[in-house]
Amino acid sequence: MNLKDIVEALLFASPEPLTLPQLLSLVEDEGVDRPTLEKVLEELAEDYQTRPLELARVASGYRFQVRKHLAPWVSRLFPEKVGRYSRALLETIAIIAYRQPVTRGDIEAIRGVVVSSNIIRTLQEREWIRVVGHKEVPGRPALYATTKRFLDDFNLQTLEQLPPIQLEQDEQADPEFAPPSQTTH
Amino acid sequence: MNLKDIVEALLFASPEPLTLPQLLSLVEDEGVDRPTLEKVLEELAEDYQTRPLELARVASGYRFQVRKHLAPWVSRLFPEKVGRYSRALLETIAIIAYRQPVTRGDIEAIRGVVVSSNIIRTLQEREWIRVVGHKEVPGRPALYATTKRFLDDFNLQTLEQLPPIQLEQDEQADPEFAPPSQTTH
Amino acid sequence: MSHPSIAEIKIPPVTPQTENQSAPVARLHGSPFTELPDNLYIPPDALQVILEETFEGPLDLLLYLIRKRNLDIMLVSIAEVTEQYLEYIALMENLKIELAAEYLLMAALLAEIKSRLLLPKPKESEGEEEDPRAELVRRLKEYEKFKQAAAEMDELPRMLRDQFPVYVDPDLPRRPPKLPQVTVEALAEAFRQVLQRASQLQHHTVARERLSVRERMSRILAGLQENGTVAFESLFSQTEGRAGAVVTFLALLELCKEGLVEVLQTEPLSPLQIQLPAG
Repeated sequence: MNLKDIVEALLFASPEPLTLPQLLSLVEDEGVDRPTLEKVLEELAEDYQTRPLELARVASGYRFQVRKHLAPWVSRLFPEKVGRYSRALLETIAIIAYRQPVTRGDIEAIRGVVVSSNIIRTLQEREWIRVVGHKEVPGRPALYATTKRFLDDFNLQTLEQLPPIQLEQDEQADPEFAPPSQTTH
Repeated sequence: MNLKDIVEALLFASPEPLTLPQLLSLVEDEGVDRPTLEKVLEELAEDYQTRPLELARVASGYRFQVRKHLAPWVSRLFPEKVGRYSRALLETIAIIAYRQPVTRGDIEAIRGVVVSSNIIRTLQEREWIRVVGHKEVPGRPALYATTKRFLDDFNLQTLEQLPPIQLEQDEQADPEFAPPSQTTH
Repeated sequence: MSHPSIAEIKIPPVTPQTENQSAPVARLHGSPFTELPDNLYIPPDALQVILEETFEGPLDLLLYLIRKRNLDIMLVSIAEVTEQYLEYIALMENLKIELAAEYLLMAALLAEIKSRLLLPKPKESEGEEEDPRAELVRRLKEYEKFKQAAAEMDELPRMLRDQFPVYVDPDLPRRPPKLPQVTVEALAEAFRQVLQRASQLQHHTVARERLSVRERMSRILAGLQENGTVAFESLFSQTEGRAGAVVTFLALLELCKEGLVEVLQTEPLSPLQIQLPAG
């Protein structure tokens, strides 16, 4: 049996991305080692170079996805899911992503306006953020952090891949504003 | 834009199979007619001839699916889940086994709660119980009894091999062939 | 708060060295409604919409005012921008347009900064006391970083907007569902618990019945369903012996008592027939 065919079939049939260890355990009967598997994945990515699909590596593993330039047609399949978000929501998720874990108060302090409950709820329903704890201050406000799903949906493997924050008049990046280095939990 | 790429992307991105009319409506901007689309689908099916996936035409339309010979690996992605029977179900089958034939009303009288139709259906689907008659009371409720399959599944030859029930306040079990004691319900 | 009065404070412009434009335009005191700040050409009645939908809050509006003048967020421009911001707020107030609290709060802060800047600074404490503008500048810079980050994040290829997951049918043969197995002990325990509960509930003993009798009742009923009427004798089997006959007979009696079967005799001494009650 052709290992590449097996890996390709597994990646296509899996409802979720597959990590290297998951793939390894799925083909362990074949006596496949990690370097071999990695080579097969590279070859696969190569094979799909000219195809309407691509093999992507995101936080939760490898997955096939439809290439960006086909979005105008493919998005017609999901008329109800418009991927547009308000600036308020984007600013909120940006602050959570770069500054996590943060409370609602922290977000409000930066944005200078109240964060609507709707935005927090939308982000939670989208499974982009979750409560990772409570700050030990009066009221014990929830601390929000981003999820693996957030990284997956933004085609990222780790938070470090977030665009670095840079300002026109800042000659050099403020080290304080590098994205947090730990990957999401 | 390459029509074949668009159709391929649509078929991959759709969670459900797509029919020819659906596909047509999704690419109508391109001024594609039915024969052209059919030809593209044929070509696609051809292209996938040697691939681990195939373009299949099923009752609800066209879809990509994993080729049969890869099932041994792909099936590992979907491990069988062994369910657990609820306490309500166990009690219901126990009452039917020890007290048969019984109506739903009898079971409810003993358990003190309504017996859900789901439980009865599950037990019938499992072929552990069947209707052996109808009680001649208003509504003629069905009388349930256990089946041979039930005995087989529990490794019993006869119902008498069911463990005797020792209630805490009962000092001793009834002698084997004593007349049935009065039931109280 | 009395905003018109705040706005009416006449402040000499703070030496705008890098200023490429002339001094503040709008003179609120005289004709506030005709002379709108020239950086924003917004009809007054559209201001509220603009503030609510275009700007993400007072920091965003301040940033806009700064950028519009092509200025860096520098201390020197704050006074200028402050003035313009306050003019807007005053305008809104005069037009009796309701403003989000955050805008008013910022107005108060800016007014405070202005008034503090007017106070002569004692030479001694100059180094220690923080410039009131510094904190605002820090917040503006901080906010701008995230505003920009949000814009950049929006540019990232995103699932369900730019890219889409693929669905491929695994096309696996249908497997019969794996059913949980139950032990006979679990069954007995379930029944014991039911009885226990019932006896506690009802304050009387739910007596155990002869299983063999109950089973025979089921078997007779099942036989009747298949064959319709059966002869009384056919229910008894030699091989079961006396004990078996007793069980069968008790089962029949129980079935009769519960009205589940009818015993028929067409004429005296003729064979007994057992049948299900006529529905």
